[in-house]
Amino acid sequence: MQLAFSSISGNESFARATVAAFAAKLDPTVEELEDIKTAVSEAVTNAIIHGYNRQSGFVYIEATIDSDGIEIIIRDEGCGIQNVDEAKEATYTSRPDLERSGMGFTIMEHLMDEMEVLSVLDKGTQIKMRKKIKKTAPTN
Amino acid sequence: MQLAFSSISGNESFARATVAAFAAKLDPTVEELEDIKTAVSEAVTNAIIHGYNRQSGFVYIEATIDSDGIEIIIRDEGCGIQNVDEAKEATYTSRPDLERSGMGFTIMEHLMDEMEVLSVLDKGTQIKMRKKIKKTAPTN
Amino acid sequence: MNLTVSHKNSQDSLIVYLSGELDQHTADIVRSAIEKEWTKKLAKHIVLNLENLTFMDSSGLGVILGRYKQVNNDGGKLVICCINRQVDKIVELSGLKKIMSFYETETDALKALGEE
Amino acid sequence: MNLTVSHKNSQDSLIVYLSGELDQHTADIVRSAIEKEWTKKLAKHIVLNLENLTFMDSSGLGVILGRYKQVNNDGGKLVICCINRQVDKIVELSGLKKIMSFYETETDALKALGEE
Ligand SMILES: Nc1ncnc2c1ncn2[C@@H]1O[C@H](COP(=O)(O)OP(=O)(O)O)[C@@H](O)[C@H]1O
Ligand SMILES: Nc1ncnc2c1ncn2[C@@H]1O[C@H](COP(=O)(O)OP(=O)(O)O)[C@@H](O)[C@H]1O
Repeated sequence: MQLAFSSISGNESFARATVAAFAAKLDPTVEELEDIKTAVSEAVTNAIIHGYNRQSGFVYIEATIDSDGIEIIIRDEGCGIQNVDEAKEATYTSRPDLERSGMGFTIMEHLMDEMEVLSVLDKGTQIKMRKKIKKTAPTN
Repeated sequence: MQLAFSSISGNESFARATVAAFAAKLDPTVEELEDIKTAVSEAVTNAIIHGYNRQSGFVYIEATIDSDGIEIIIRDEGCGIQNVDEAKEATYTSRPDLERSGMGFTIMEHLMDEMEVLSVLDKGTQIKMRKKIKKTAPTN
Repeated sequence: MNLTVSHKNSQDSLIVYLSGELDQHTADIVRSAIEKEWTKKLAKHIVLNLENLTFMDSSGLGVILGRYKQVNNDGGKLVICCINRQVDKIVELSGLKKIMSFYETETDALKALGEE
Repeated sequence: MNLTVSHKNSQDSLIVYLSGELDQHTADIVRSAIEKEWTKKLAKHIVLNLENLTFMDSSGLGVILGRYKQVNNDGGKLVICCINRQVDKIVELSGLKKIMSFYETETDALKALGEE
């Protein structure tokens, strides 16, 4: 599934609810679903406040279910990240003025099984994450 | 917001949950939200089983919030409808073999404030619906 | 799955409980679960208890009408009880209320079928 | 709104109850609600009761850390009680548990602040 929505504050909850509703088809545990919601919330928040610096733009989400879990791509066409390695460091934030904790990337990495950041200055940022979902017996 | 997803059975619930999560920003009543979910479910089901006749394809949803409510466009690139007036008649169904009730359009028309069907044979079908949501006092 | 079906037998009636969301995707589950029980010929009537059905669209109307016809053809009755607001709106709007009998409680439904 | 804030005073402490989902969008509500009460100088400490907080992401960590610093600067303590699993995972993972004190119940939290 593909989703596009405006980079306005308030859409974080919509985005995580949507991906959760999609992931629900895999019959994940409540905890797996919470992990996915949290990781999506982090990436979407970053796109809105860092990528677009609260200016107007679009956030794009692509999610695909395959045999061993879900792949989620969250993309913005915002300012991009100068130094991805620095950005990924725990507690690094470029916006302490907004009381950001700098823990977004750390949380995404821990809650998901894979995370990949692709960013080009002035072009935008793409976060690709995967989470394995253990297959339960078919419910019929 | 814009949403695209595969025309597979099981995505009806995902689609209605997504539109409901988006509409929730308008702070609708539970009943208004149920009406929206039901109407979306009808249109998406039709796209999957009639439009694509259960073959693979994509269903597209566009939803916009404006000052007096929500507009929802649900579109498929399937077989199209030969006779829209006949299709809209209560209890008309082209698939009695699937135990369809023929009530889909009637339900959409009643639950929403406006409904418009645009269909071209072999090109696809688009349903545009509007629902007014009464503004409640800001909750802050 | 978004929907679960369970059932119990009470004298002449098969009571079927639907819980969750009934749409095109889950309609098949309801159809096959009811047919499986019905072909055992243990019951004359069916009571559909929809107390825990949180959502239903017109695909649900279709599968209910299908069972209704079958039970009627076999000389029995199918009645419904305990519907919530969203389901009530759909059955009202579709005219199903003019065709079938709806009851507030399971006891009322069974009584109407001549039990106890 | 996805989040509501309420509070009550107990001796030296302001107890703040968050209910719903705490993210970037709702963090502002928490910030201004707590600041409004805190500037009244009726309390020395803050207890954050998160029993009904169903979701929190790193934006929530930010707003909590911000209040924690402020209360510390003013010579008081900010402690947290009644967190559920999702919130527990985030505070654990972020190292917040090493900085701040967490209690299972509101009574335990108040006791640790020297009340009763
Ligand atoms: N989508 C993005 N666009 C531009 N910059 C970003 C984006 N995502 C993250 N960043 C940068 O990476 C930093 C670290 O991100 P993160 O770990 O989520 O912490 P926080 O959001 O609390 O600052 C941000 O402060 C920002 O500078
Ligand atoms: N998206 C669509 N593509 C093609 N045909 C459609 C579509 N939606 C509706 N139809 C036609 O209109 C008829 C009536 O639709 P509806 O009132 O929803 O009843 P039902 O779905 O129960 O048949 C359908 O049986 C079908 O022939």
